[in-house]
Amino acid sequence: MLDNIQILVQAPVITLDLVLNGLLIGAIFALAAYGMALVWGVMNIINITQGEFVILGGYVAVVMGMYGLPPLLGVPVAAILLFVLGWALYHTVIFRIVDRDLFTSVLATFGISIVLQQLMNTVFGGDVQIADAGLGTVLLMDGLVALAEIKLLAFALAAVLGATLVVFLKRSRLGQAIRATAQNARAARVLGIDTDRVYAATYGLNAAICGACGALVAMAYTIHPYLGLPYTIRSFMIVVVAGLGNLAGVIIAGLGLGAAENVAGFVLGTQFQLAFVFLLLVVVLVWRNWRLARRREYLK
Amino acid sequence: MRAPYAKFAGYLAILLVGLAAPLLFSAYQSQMAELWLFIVFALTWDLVGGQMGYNSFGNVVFLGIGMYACAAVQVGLFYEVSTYNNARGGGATVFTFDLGQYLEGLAIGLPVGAVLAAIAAAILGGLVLGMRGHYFAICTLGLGIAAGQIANGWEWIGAGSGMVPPTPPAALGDLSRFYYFLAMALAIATFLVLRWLYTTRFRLAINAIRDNEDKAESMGLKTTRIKVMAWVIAAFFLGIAGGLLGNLKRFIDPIDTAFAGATFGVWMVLMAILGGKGTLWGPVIGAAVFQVVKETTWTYLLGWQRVALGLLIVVIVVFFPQGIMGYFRERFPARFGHRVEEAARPDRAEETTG
Amino acid sequence: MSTMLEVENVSKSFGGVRANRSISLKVEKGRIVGLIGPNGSGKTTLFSSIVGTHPIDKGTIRFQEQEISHLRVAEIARLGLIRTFQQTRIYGRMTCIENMLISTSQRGGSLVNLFQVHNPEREKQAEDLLAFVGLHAKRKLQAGSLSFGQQKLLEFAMALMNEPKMLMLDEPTAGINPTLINGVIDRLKQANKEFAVTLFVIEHNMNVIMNMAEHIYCLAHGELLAEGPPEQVRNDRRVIDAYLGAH
Amino acid sequence: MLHHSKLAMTALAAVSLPVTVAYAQSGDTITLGAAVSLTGKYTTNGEHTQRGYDLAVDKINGAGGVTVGDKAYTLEIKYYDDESTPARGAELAERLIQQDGIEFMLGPYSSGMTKAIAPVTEEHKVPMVEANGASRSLFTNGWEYIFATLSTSEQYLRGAITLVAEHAEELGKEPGEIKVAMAFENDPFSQDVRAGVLDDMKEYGMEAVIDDQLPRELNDMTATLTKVKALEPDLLIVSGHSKGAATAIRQISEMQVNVSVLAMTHCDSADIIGKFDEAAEYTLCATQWAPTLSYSDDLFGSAAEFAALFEETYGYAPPYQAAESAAAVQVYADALERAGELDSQKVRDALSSTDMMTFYGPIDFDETGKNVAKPMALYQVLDGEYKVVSPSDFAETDAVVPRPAM
Repeated sequence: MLDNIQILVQAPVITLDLVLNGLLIGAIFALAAYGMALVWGVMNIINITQGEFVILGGYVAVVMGMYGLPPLLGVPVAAILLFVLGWALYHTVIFRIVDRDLFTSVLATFGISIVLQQLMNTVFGGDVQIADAGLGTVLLMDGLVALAEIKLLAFALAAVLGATLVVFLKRSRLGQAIRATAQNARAARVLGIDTDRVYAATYGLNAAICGACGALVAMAYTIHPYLGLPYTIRSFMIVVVAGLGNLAGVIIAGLGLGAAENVAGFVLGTQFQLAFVFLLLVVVLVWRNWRLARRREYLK
Repeated sequence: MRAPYAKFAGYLAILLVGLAAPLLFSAYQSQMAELWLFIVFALTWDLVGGQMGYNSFGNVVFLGIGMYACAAVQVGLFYEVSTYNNARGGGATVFTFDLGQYLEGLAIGLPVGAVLAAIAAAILGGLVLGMRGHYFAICTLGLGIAAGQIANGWEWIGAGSGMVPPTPPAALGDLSRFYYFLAMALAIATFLVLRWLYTTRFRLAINAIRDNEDKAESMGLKTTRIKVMAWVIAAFFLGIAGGLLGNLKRFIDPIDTAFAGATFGVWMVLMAILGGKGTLWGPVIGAAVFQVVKETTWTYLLGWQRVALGLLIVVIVVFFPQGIMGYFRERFPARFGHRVEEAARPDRAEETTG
Repeated sequence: MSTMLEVENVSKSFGGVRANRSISLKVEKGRIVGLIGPNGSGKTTLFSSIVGTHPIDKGTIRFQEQEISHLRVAEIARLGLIRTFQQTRIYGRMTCIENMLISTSQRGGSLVNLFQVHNPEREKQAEDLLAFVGLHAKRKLQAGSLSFGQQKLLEFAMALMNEPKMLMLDEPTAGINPTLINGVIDRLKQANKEFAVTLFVIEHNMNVIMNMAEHIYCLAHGELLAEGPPEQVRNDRRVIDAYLGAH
Repeated sequence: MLHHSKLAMTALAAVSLPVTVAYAQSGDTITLGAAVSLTGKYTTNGEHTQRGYDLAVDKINGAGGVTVGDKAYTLEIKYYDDESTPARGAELAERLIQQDGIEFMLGPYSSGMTKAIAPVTEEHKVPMVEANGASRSLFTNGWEYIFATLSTSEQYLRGAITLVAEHAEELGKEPGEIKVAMAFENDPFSQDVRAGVLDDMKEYGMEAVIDDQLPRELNDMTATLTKVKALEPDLLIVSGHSKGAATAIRQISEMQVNVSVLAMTHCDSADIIGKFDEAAEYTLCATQWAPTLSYSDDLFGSAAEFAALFEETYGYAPPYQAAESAAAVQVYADALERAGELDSQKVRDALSSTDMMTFYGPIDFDETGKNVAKPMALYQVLDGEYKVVSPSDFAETDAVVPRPAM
């Protein structure tokens, strides 16, 4: 471990490489987290299915690649297909748990995520899959910093998607209805907003965001059916750190997590990289709760 | 007074059936041993999740600690643990345990596992039980997974290669039966301790925390200590269950057996909810129903079991959240003692309210 | 007569809103003291500050000569200072008698006493108190199934079960059937007399508080507006203005 | 206290008398039992395993079955799905033996699963021939009923180390100066591969500059590969089932990591050629078996003929996981015939004296049950094909070391 720190100190450019690569995937984390914050804020549901939506989106890109279609096209296609899936899930299961306590939503969406995992396993097989967008690598600093073009593109797309989403929520009619419902569902209902439709749209929108993320993940990394949970946990963690409805916070937390994870993997050894993520979640929660406790409040 | 006799007869019947079962259905005894352990899982989960309202996804931490601690003690008394776990053959190192060693290891290992699990609960509880609701749930989920990942990287206990608890000597006889009786004893002990605990004011205290923690605090209850204590009690029994489970399965995989959040961790929640959260018998019934259904149908689903499990979770949580006992309580509240009793009013009451 | 509670210069603000500004008041032992004021005048905030729900920004709060503003809710409760809530708080899924049994005083009690099984004395006390508030027949019903007024009475009984030295009641008659209000007042007075509990009562209903309290404080806009015996406060110009202005 | 609890345990042990269940092999079929991964993370390789078993059973039955004593029996396999979790695997093994009366077990996929099942077969004294548990830790417990057709995992990349040592000159170094970077998944199999590699490295005095372990749910090796770029080792070794292979190839090419030699396991089951094309070029891959090897037997014919039959039946070329599984069934058939009766103890003894040649290679178990007769082979990806480059007896071509800069 000390050796590794020494390397980082001696060759700061390595740190730069780690951090930049971390920031690039961090953008994807941030986007998925934004979707989770949306569902959480509007519907008061913690969506454990988040990671499975991401992976499903990845499979869309993979399948398109298999049929010779450009996997990049998978980003919009995955978004559309996942929107439909999210919408359908809302009308079969989720609408029944909107008014229930959060634990119910955690368990129920956990159940759905198991089903989705297994269906993906049955349909696509249990092996790792990738989609190849056929892009190269950008080399900086004598090749010591290597940034895959697809990761850069993913970063850019994530940024564009995030911006579009913000504009959509601010400007469009549905977006305004979603925000109104988030603030006060009962009042929104009184004002004639069909909250049921808003919920369905919100859940679908979240699934679509995750789907787009997933397509990017499949092109830049690898996917397999059981890889969802880490994405869910990361999303949750980012939302917890940033707070609901704080887009800037979500972006900063997402990018920060990506970078921190990479550096931790380097220093502690990759075997503890995921342990680091999950422990970080615990530490962040404990720390936040401790700060609140000093004001005689608590996380709830 | 017929009721106490009926109750006594009921308990006796269960005891006799439990004792006779492995002799009558010896082919099924390891599944039945597992059932007894599942009962412990569900009971201990319910103590914190049902009775106290703190829904934990991380109780597997204590299961895993108990499992590893017990196995490490069993091995460590006679061999170097790290050598044992990282043996790759070649050096003709074969690790054997004779009956005395095996039993001694178990006799020390189980309580050590229980105590370590309880200590872990005390420490972790102090940190995370201040959070409420879903923050607690997700935080414990993170704890469970982190524990598995750490065990997966820790070479002393075999890291990702897992750990094989001592191979039982032939003199021990039928291993599954041996652990069946231990598991049964543990389940009964857990049940009796909780049954007693639920007659004390401790149950009232944790119920009060479940119903309104702010109120409990404003009435002066030492809520944090009570919560930690409940988790410690749950962890203690789970720790023993872990030690037994590891030896029953005879291979400890860090993520799939010890800190198995995706299987045992979820099942405990599911069994408790299925049977009825916040009741004594609910978790027992839930565990029995779950295990019987799992064992009779699972193997015929070839490849679809997890889909079935997922759907089962959704259906139970969405449509049947009150569980079996909860359903009966709702249908027949009077049988659970919720009734108006007009008689025997003390003299002081002069008027009633509307 | 010694001082039970002494609040001095207490201020508390939430964000930019100053809910309490330099409030000072005193509650003498064994008295019934009222706290009135229009909506949003900071009464409930003051109550919460006193029992430690949130830290105060400035000032001191002494209970029986002891500084308590740095203590937590449960610690203050264990000193014998108990409050009830405007929106009642009871343990909804427990029976009434269970609500009572877990409400005993935790003063100096170690956790060991939680593992007692039966305590006939305590059970009798719980039943007596339930009878006292007229809920004896319903003692085995789930508390959550009671009407709002009954829950209010249950909460009152629970507070008495705690054998507090001082009891702070937040609108004890709000939401209670008007025909029963007199019964509630009687019981409050009785509790004050028989159990020697000092009472500090927030009340909206002027008739109730005038009928009951020996001394009244009036808050408006987070500040102490007036104090004195009921008659004096009732006729205070500023109090009348504050109430009229608020409506 | 301790004394008492020990006493209690002893008493309990006395109660748990051994039981015997009456088994029957019905009519003229012999049923083998297997728990394989049909769901979960090992699905793909679980399927290869199952297909290997099935193909061999069909072939044997087609050729008249197995003659035990004077009677011909047909073979049959009862499968359960172990969900890729060891705990479940152990349960199912118990179920196969106790409830289904299975007296002959076939192995599951992966060392972890085998490690979970072996104690059960051991307890019930039921022989198990396994084809997919390569970790040596399976053979250190004194287990007597486990037999493995495959070479143990420490041999997987021995060829690669030897090859690099032989080519040290081309790298401009002495063998002892060669720096090695290792990234191994945290599972029983890969960790044993690692142990073997470490032993072999010691022999040549090579130095391990990176020794990272990969968690099971990781799809990003950036941290490890950045280390590789910083420390510039000559040889990078990756082992982490199909997932590790795919992730490594993708990120090595993307991050432009230049190492002279890249060696890994599970190339073919990850289909690195199909997925990555040029990026996979020059990768050294450990394999248990290859269709080009010159082994043959009477049942399947040559290795190539087996490969053709498999491809015809299932539509894809057989990875070695399928071949070794098929061989496991052949081993059973052979042992059953030699045992002359359906007694599991007798069959176990017959298994232990196995010495046969199959299309998959020679099979001869040592006293711990591992196959010591068959060597591992090493592929290199050359021009988009797997070419055997080691051992020298089977080499189709010379290895290209170091790999040309890409």
